[in-house]
Amino acid sequence: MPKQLYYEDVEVGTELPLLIKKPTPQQLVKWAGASDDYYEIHYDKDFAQSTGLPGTIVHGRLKSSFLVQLLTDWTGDGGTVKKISVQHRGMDFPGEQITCRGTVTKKYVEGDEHIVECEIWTENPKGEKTAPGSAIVALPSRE
Amino acid sequence: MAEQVITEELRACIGMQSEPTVIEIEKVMIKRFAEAIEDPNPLWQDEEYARNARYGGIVAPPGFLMTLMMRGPAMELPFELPFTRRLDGGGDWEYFKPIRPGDVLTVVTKLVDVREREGRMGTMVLLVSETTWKNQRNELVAKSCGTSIRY
Amino acid sequence: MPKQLYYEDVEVGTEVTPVVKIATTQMLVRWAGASGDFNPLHYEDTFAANQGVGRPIVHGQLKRAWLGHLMTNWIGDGGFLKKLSCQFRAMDYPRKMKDISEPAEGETWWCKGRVTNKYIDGEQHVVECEIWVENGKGEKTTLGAATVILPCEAAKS
Amino acid sequence: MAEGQGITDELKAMIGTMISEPGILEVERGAIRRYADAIDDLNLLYRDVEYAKKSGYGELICPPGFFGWPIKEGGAMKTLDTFGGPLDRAGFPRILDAGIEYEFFIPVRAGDILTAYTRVADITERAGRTGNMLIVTQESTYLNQNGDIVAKARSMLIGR
Repeated sequence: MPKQLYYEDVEVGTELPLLIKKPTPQQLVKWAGASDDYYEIHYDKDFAQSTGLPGTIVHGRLKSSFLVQLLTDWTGDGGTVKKISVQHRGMDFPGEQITCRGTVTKKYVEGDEHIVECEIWTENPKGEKTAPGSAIVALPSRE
Repeated sequence: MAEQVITEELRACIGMQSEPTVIEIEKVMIKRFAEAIEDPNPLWQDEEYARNARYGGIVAPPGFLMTLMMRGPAMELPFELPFTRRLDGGGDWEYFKPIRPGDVLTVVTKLVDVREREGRMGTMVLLVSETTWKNQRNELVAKSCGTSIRY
Repeated sequence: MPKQLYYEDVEVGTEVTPVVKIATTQMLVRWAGASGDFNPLHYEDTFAANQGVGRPIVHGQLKRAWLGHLMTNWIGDGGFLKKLSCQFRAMDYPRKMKDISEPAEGETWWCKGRVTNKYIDGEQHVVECEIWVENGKGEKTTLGAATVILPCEAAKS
Repeated sequence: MAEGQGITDELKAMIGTMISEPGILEVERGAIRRYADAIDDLNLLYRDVEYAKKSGYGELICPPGFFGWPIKEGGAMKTLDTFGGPLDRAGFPRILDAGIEYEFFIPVRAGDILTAYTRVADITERAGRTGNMLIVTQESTYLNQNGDIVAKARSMLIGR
């Protein structure tokens, strides 16, 4: 279980612990089953190529979900993800590593909530950001 | 090359709202989700652990809603677009309340914008829609906004 | 809803109302999601080739489920499927999809059956059938048997 | 790899034993609908709660052969994990699903929680066209939350 993170533990610039994924074709099929997204570009190479793609690609929402896990792993049970925003900008391919990263961009207290804003993104093996985004989380405070 | 892709007819669809879809949240759906993204956090699956944790029971991870997009109301246009291919352009999710197994969500989607773009794959139309997720107590649990790319 | 079938409606040799199925790559992925069988043999080309089956094959359990459908569709809500068995005799290869909603041209499968025996066992009106899945060439790729209990028209009213 | 060594001691020792802990399966409505969708079965007993209530079942029922989704893996769900290694070590690396037989006693309803006990009934060797093969027969018993037997299954795996 993830360790609890507190508001006081983070500063602007703090990096989130990396979350590394390497989705296999099987993971994409599991995602299809979990999400009811049965579009063939995610599991049928011929079909994917017939639509002009180089091969099967990773579901955008699976990557978004990885980014949410990046956050929940980091904040622990006591944290709350309030908002996330992700753009699916580049494609990722099954069998290739997806590195989920983030850095803290802002922290402030709003009412009784301790808010932390982050930049989050997925990175392909070439270091390109394939799904950039941002997030707002609330953390417990030690005070 | 496609001529005017965003016709008056398409523009007139902005503001269109779907019929509400009702989704019952079940433990298995959450478990499948956690398994699919390989997230072992016990808060999503382990009753024993979750009972003693913050929410007093299993909750759905925030990303879980992303698996419900296909089950939620589809933004059916009243006519066919001249594109059959689609990609998911990403989106925003805002969370207000935890979602638990046994919750019954009512989901409504509204088309809020239509944009055109030239991309690597030629002319693309971007359909932007906003979705609201309410639970059985009529509490807003989440709001999301997504872009569907058709090309 | 299926019309109710009664014990008196069937004789040895009566045909079970056939059910048509089209296995597609998409259906196999749906099945994986519904059944939890995520063996790549059923969707990954390279894996299937290495396993010596050429390309992805239809799940045996999916064909078994088709046969269950064949029987429940025939016996209606008032009948009870008591026993179902099947053996997998040959592999089946799914059709590709043309687009998200339409299968490409190709093979069609039929689930069929025939009554082999009927008898009364105590209070129960029992009917036995041989059942099978037939591929596009008319070959039986899955063979099975089913025992059902049907309501009796005479007892109705 | 060793060419089919027959029924090794490792395999022999498995005959008659339970395969791991019993599995626990929970039957939820959504899982039933998804299963019915996957086989294109439009029967309302699997989809429409009102219809199922009127039909006398009182709740959605499972299509025969569906027992919900495992909340605790075990028994029948562990087949590959259980036999993959021993069969491979015996020189039969390929596993095929040769068939299954179900016997149904009580309809399985949404809301049921089932426990599946699986034991290895038998392992036999047989000569096939392409060399010897092993046939593993497993027997599973599914009990509901009241302790009633809802179904039994006998499944056969072939190791080649």
